[in-house]
Amino acid sequence: MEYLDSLTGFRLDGRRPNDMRQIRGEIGVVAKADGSALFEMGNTKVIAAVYGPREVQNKSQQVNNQALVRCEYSMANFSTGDRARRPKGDRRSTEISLVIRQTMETCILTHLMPRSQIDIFVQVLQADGGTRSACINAATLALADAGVPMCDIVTSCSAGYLSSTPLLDLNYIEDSAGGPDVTVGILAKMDKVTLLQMDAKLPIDIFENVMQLAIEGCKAIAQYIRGVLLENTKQLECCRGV
Amino acid sequence: MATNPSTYALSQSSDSKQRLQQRRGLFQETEWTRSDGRNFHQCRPAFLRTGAANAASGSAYAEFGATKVIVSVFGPRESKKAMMYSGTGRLNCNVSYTTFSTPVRGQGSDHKEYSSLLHKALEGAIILETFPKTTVDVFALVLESGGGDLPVIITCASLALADAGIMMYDLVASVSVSCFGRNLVIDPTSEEEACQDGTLMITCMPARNEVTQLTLTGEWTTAKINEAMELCLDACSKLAEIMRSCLKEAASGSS
Amino acid sequence: MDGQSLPRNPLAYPPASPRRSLPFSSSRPPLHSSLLPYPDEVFIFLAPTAHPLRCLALWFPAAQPSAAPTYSRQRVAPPLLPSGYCGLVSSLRRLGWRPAAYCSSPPSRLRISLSHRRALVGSATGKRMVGLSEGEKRFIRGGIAQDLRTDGRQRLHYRPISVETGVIPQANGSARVRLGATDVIVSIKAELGKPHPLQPDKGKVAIFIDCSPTAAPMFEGRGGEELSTELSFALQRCLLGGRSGAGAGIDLSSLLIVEGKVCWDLYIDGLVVSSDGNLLDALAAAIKVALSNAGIPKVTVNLGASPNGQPDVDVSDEEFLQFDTSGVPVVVTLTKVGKHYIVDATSEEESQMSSAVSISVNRHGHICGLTKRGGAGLDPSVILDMISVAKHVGEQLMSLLDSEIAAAEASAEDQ
Amino acid sequence: MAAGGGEGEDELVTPGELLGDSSGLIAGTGAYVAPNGRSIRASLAGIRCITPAQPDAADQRSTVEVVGHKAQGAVPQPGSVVIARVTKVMARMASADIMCVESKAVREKFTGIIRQQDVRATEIDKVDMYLSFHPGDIVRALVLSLGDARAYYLSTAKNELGVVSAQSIAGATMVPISWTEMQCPLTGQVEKRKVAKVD
Repeated sequence: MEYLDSLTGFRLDGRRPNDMRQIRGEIGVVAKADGSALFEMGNTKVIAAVYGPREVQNKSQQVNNQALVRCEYSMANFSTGDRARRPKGDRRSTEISLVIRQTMETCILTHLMPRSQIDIFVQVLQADGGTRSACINAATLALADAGVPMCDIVTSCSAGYLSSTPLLDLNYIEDSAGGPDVTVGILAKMDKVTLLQMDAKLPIDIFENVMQLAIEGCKAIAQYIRGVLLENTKQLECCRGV
Repeated sequence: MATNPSTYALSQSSDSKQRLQQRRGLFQETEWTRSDGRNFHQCRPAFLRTGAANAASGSAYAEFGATKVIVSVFGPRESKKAMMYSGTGRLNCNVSYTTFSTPVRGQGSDHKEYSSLLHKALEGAIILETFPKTTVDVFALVLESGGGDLPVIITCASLALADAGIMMYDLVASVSVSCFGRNLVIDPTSEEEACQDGTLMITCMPARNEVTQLTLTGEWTTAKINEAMELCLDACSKLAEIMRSCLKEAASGSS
Repeated sequence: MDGQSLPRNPLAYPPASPRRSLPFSSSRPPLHSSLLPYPDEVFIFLAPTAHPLRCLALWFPAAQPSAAPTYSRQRVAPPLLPSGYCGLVSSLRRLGWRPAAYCSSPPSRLRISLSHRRALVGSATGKRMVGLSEGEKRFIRGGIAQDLRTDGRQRLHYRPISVETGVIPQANGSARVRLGATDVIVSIKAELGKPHPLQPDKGKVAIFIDCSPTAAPMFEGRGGEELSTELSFALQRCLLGGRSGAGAGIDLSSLLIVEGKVCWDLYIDGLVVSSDGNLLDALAAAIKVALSNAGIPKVTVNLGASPNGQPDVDVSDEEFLQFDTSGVPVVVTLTKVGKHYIVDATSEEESQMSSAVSISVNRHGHICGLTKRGGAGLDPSVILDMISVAKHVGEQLMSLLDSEIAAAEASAEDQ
Repeated sequence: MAAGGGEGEDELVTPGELLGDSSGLIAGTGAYVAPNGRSIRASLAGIRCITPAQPDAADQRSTVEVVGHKAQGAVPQPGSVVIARVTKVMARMASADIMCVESKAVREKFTGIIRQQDVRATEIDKVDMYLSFHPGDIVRALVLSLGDARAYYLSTAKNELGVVSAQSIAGATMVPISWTEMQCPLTGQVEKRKVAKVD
């Protein structure tokens, strides 16, 4: 299976190695949620909703000097190619919920809202590779929409290494090709890496520039997300006639 | 008053599958007698008894033809820890089938929605304000599934609640009717239910003439719905007579 | 499409007004006129944006009752304010309260006009319904009794409905339906399967509904399980007809490939993305639109290969045969609040329901399914009355959906 | 519709049966007024008995009651006096299992808590819970309110409320000697309790 056309240098879906898929963000898709957002990266479509800060449900988990961040990742039955009944608590979604929670926890100023709870619910409508990154971007947008104080916006992107060239933002086919898959989550302005995951093996120097490529991707997404938030705030202001 | 059941249920063994196809053709003509000899508008003989399980606050046993159900009521007792505070009482229903209740062993698990249907049928009839913050548990167990299981469960559960001394606006009686082409067949057996074109089930409070639950599948015209509802409501009032006499006999018997 | 069918009003805050409603519920005083015994003069003030209380209505005995009731909504300088109240009004002004309306000797049943109240109420209900106060409950019941619900609709009037098809490219057919704030997605996938032994001449249809936690925090983990199974069974009862397949909305025999051996298994998956009441109708409409958008691949069977075993079937992925959805019914849920019943209830109105009847009506006006949920008993005559109303409303909804489907198909062609 | 049957005293009724008209009768326990406001119907299965109104009572209508042969399990109501066994004593409250409600035993235990401020009527802030109750004591208490999701709120702030019987360390049933002390008959050892005045 040839992932990179040796003559033209294009990938299977016509992108160049360091091209990102078409990304689109939309704010306020769920009326009843405090904050909600839809994020699309190519065919991967994810909806995130934020409820909180609100009263802690079971007092045993209550933290008395900061907010408790909880996250649940769930995939729709129709999200992948083959239709499979997805039980709620399977291992993969628990692991991804944990990853998203840890990533978002670093950027939320939890000490401002002690003894409260913030729920982040992420629903994958369509999975075409890079669902983890799309979820984190959607969660960031939803938290901003919910007015939760954050030190910086977190963006995430994935990159891989196939037929000896680093590829940015893998889709499902490239992801399941068995090659390495590096997922990076960074705080855009503070330039700190909050999430770094890689499976399969890579020599250090190749890993270096694959990660660098992913960080470039995250920066581009951060710029796009800032644009969306700015646009949304402008819209709010003109509605309020200030 | 309580006649013992005389009908037998056609077992569903594999060789009877051809007979089932052949019988389905038979149902389409207008005049045919039902497998247990009843005419279209005749219910199965009802046998009702309260006080079937003495461990429960109240219990009842019902036998409608081949369908045998036992319901025991516990409570009002403390709600489970996880429950939120609720100003009025709470009803918790659970319907389960024994593994040997259905002809093909283990088919009982595909009636998972009966518990929530039973809950919806009874919640309109119980005065929940009389036991605030506590819960009444209704556990129904189907010993043998001979068709029309849900109506029998609801009727038997309402008898068990009355036996437990829970305050109720009225008893709850429930009857279902199946439709084959033009004609309506009341209180169907499982064999008739397997090839019915549609079904209508009514749960009502007979003395107050109020319908607490109504479910209907298949294609009906309004006129046919009206006719079926009349049929079921008057069957419910007859059934209520049997329930009241059973309760009175139990009360006079024990006091 | 904001679906704002009400006249734009200069004063009106948009529904998405102050972003963060404060943690404690922003209860607003009930403006239900039946509480005002003798309102001579009413001044309505809008709160400064951050104030928890959204609006304040001050009643005054009018200095001298003017004959004709004047009702002005522009910036109001209270002309003939009784002397005692000037101080109060000016101090309110300093605190940032802005006068929004003035009505002298209003009619006994003061019902502030909708577009204006939307300004007061629109932003006041806040996003999260943290339990309705007693006043709000009476406000809702009173509104329904007067055929004037909190968001301006009549009793038998639907919220603005928006339909998109083909939202899930990987599925055979999909649709997204937004009914006010309720938002559901349905996808249809067809896979090869073996017919049921008892019904060898029919395909199989399975309906699964899933409540996503994004709709409400209580759907987290297994919380949404009970509601999902209830919705699935109600939809199965309305769409699949009797056990013998008569009256089924979906023609099962068209799913057959080889009798007894191979047929199409149709998986209908629904997902509730955002819930603001009336989920069953939204899901049923989404299923109908998704079916119209569904394409079942053409199939060529060569029986010769293995007479007894599985005949091998090759599925062509170019030509698709469209699904005939004329027989698919629509579901109309009538919710009874007080003495009247309404269509398309929001979640606040559903919290006030005493009983609800969901009726599925098909194109020929026949009833294909009926479920009475909710506790309180209903007189049989009321149920028959509801059925006739549902048939009438069902036709309107059916025509609305057909036009939406046609529009979606037209836009799909020219893409 | 099942009519109420004859006028006789010990006449058996079942839930839903019409008992009479609200113009002539008041609904007592076991009966309720139907939403249309006129007819009174039974809500229990049992014997209907009509008690004429007292001559001086304002409302001259007699009350109809249904006495159930198997009464509904007792449920703690605000204002009912209950007997409970103390299970745990903490600094600010004691938790107890309610065993019977107004002389009727409950089938399964209900949980109640006695808060520090409800132990006695005088100097409520200087109450020492450990000197008022011990796990295992039998307490007569008044149900203050339905409390929260987990427990009812009980109070022993009256003379006839408090510890009814307690076991001493030596194991004998102690004898109350004052409203704050009980003595063990075997060892003569005095223990502090909030004692109920039982006549």
